Amino acid sequence: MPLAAIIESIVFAADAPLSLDRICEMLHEFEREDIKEAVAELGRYHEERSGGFQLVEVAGGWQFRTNPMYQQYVTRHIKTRSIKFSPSALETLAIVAYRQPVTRTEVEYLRGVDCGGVLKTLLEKKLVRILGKKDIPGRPLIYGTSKEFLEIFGLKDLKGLPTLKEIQALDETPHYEQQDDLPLGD
Amino acid sequence: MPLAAIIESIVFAADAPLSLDRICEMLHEFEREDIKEAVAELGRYHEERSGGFQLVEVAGGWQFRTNPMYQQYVTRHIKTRSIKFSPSALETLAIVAYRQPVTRTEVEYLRGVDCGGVLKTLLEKKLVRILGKKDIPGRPLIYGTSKEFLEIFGLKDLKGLPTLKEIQALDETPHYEQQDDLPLGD
Amino acid sequence: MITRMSEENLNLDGFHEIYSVHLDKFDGPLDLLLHLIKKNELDIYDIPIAVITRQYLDYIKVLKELNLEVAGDFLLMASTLLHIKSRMLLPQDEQEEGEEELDPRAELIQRLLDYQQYKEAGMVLEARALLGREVFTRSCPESLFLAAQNDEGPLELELFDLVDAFRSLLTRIPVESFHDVAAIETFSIADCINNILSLLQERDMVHFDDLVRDEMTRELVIVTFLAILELCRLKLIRIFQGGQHGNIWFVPAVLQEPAEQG
Repeated sequence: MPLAAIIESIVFAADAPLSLDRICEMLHEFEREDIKEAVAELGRYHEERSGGFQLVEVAGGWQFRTNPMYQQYVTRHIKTRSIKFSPSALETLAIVAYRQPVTRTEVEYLRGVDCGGVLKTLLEKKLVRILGKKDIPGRPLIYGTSKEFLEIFGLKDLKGLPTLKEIQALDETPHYEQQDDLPLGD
Repeated sequence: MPLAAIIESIVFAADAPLSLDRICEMLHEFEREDIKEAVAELGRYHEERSGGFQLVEVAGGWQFRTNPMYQQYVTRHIKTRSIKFSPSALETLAIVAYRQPVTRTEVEYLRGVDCGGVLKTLLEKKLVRILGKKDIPGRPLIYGTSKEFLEIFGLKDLKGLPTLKEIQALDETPHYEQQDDLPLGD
Repeated sequence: MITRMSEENLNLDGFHEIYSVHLDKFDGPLDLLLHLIKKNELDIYDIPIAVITRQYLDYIKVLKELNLEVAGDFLLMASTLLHIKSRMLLPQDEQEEGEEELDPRAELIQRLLDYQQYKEAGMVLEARALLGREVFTRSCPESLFLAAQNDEGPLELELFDLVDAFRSLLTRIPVESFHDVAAIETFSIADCINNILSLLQERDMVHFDDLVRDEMTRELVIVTFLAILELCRLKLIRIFQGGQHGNIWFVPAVLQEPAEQG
C-alpha cells in the first residue's frame, strides 16, 4: 500500500496535524477519494494494532500521538531525559571554569547581568562549588568548578580544558616559509 | 503485547534516539532480556510492515524515522535542513571519523592543506567534538565525531562506518589492479 | 621504464584551458595531484615525477598569471615535488648503500593513496540517507514535553560549547577588563587551588609536602607554590612554618559554612 505509506510518512514528519485538504494538496498526483480512504484505513489499522501510538483526528487534522494508556511511561522519560544547557547557564559555567577562583560580583561584571539564580542552579547541579570566602569586606563566596564538572567533560584535570588561544588558532592559517623563487619555467 | 507497546510509545515520544540502557532504566519493572527482545521484535515488525516510517538503530539508540523512499513526498511539507557539505568538509569529516582521536596536525598532513577553518565549522555544526588533549609535548587538542554525527548520518555506532577497504573496492579500477608488486626505485 | 620514456610525449595541449576552468576547484595540493594522475591515466604506484612536477608547477603558474593568491599548502607541495625529483635524478650508485633503497616517492604515494581513500569515504558518507535531508524524525513534540520541565536528567554538555561561550562573551565586552587570557599555566594553578581547597575540606591542616608527594617535579612545586600565593592573596588560607626550614603547613583562613549561599 504505497499511498498509505506515503501519507503515513508525511503525517509522521509534519509538525502539526494535517487536514485532508492539506494532504490532497501535497499529493496532487493522487485522487482525493483514494487519499480519503487511505487515511481512514490507516486510522483503523493503527487502532486495531493498538501499539504505542495511534493516528488520531485532532483540530481538524490527522496526527500520530502516543496512546494515552502509556502516558505514565512517556512521562518517566520526559522527567529524566537529558538536559540541554541554557545559554546563560553555559556562559556562567564558562566564566567560572576559565576564571576560577571567581566571585559572583566578578561573574556578574563579565556577564553584565545578575547571576545569582544561575550560580545557584550550577551549584545544585554540582558543576560549580564554593571554594571558600574571600577575606575582603562583605566576605563574598568564591566559586570554582567541581570534580563532577571534570567528569562530565571527561577531563582528567583543568589542564584538559581547551584554551581560547587553541580555539582561535583554528582561524589562523599556518605560517609558511617564503617560497618566491620556485622555478616555474620549463 | 503490552511491553512492546509501552516501549513503542516511549521511543515514539522521545526527541532523540533511546538506548537500550535508557529504556531499561525507565522500565525498571521489566527484565532487561524481555525489553531487549521486544525492541528487536519491534524493529523487525516495522521493517516488514514497510510503512511510512521505521524503527532504526542510530547513535547507540532506537528512533522512529521516515522511510527514505518517501523523501520527495515528505519534503513537500517539511522544510529540509540545508545540509550541504563542501568536499573539504567531507574529507575532513571522514578523516576525523576514521582516524579519531586525531589532532589538527594529523588531519592536515592527510589532506595536505590547512584545516583549521573546516574543523571549526564542523565543531560549530556539532558534527565533530573536542575529546581533550593529547598527552604529547604541546598538548594539542584531539578531535572525534559526535553523537550528532551518528544521528545525521544514520549510523548505529562508529563500527557502522563502511570500512575503508569496502570504500576502496568501490573505486578499484582495472588499472590499479594490475599492479602486482610495488615498483620501488627505477 | 615505460612511463619514463613516454613522459615527454604526454599530451599537455589544452592544459591552460582546462585549468583556467578548474581554478580554485581543488581542495588542496593532494587533490590537484590526484587529478593530474587520473587525467593523464598515470599509475599512482609509479608516478612519473618529472611530468607531474611540471604540470603541477604549470598550474601554479597559471594561478599566478591570473593574480590569484596561491595558498602556502600548494607551494609547500611544489617544493616537495622538486625535492623528490632531484633525489630521483641522483645516479643509482651515488645513493646511499642501504639494506633496501627507499623510493623517494614512497611517502608521497602513501599520502596520495590515503588521501584518495578519505576523499572517497567522504563521498560515501555524503551519499547516505541523511537526517533532515532524506530521512526525518517526528517533528511534533508531545504536548507533555512542552509542559514538563525536568531537573533530574543527565546534562548534555560539549567542551567546544563551553569554550565557545566564553569566547563569544569576550567579543562582547571590552578587552581591557581582562587580565591575560587563560593559558595552560593558569589552569595548572586553578587545578592546584581546587586540590588544596578540597584537601582543606577533608582535614583542617595540610602539609606542603602532601601536595607534591606524588610527582615531585620542578613544575609541580612551582605551580603549587604559586597556587598557595594566590590562595593567600585571596585570603583563603593561612600559612605556618614549623621553625626555620621546618615543615610548611596551611589551614583555611575561614572555616567553611557550607549551607550558606549567595
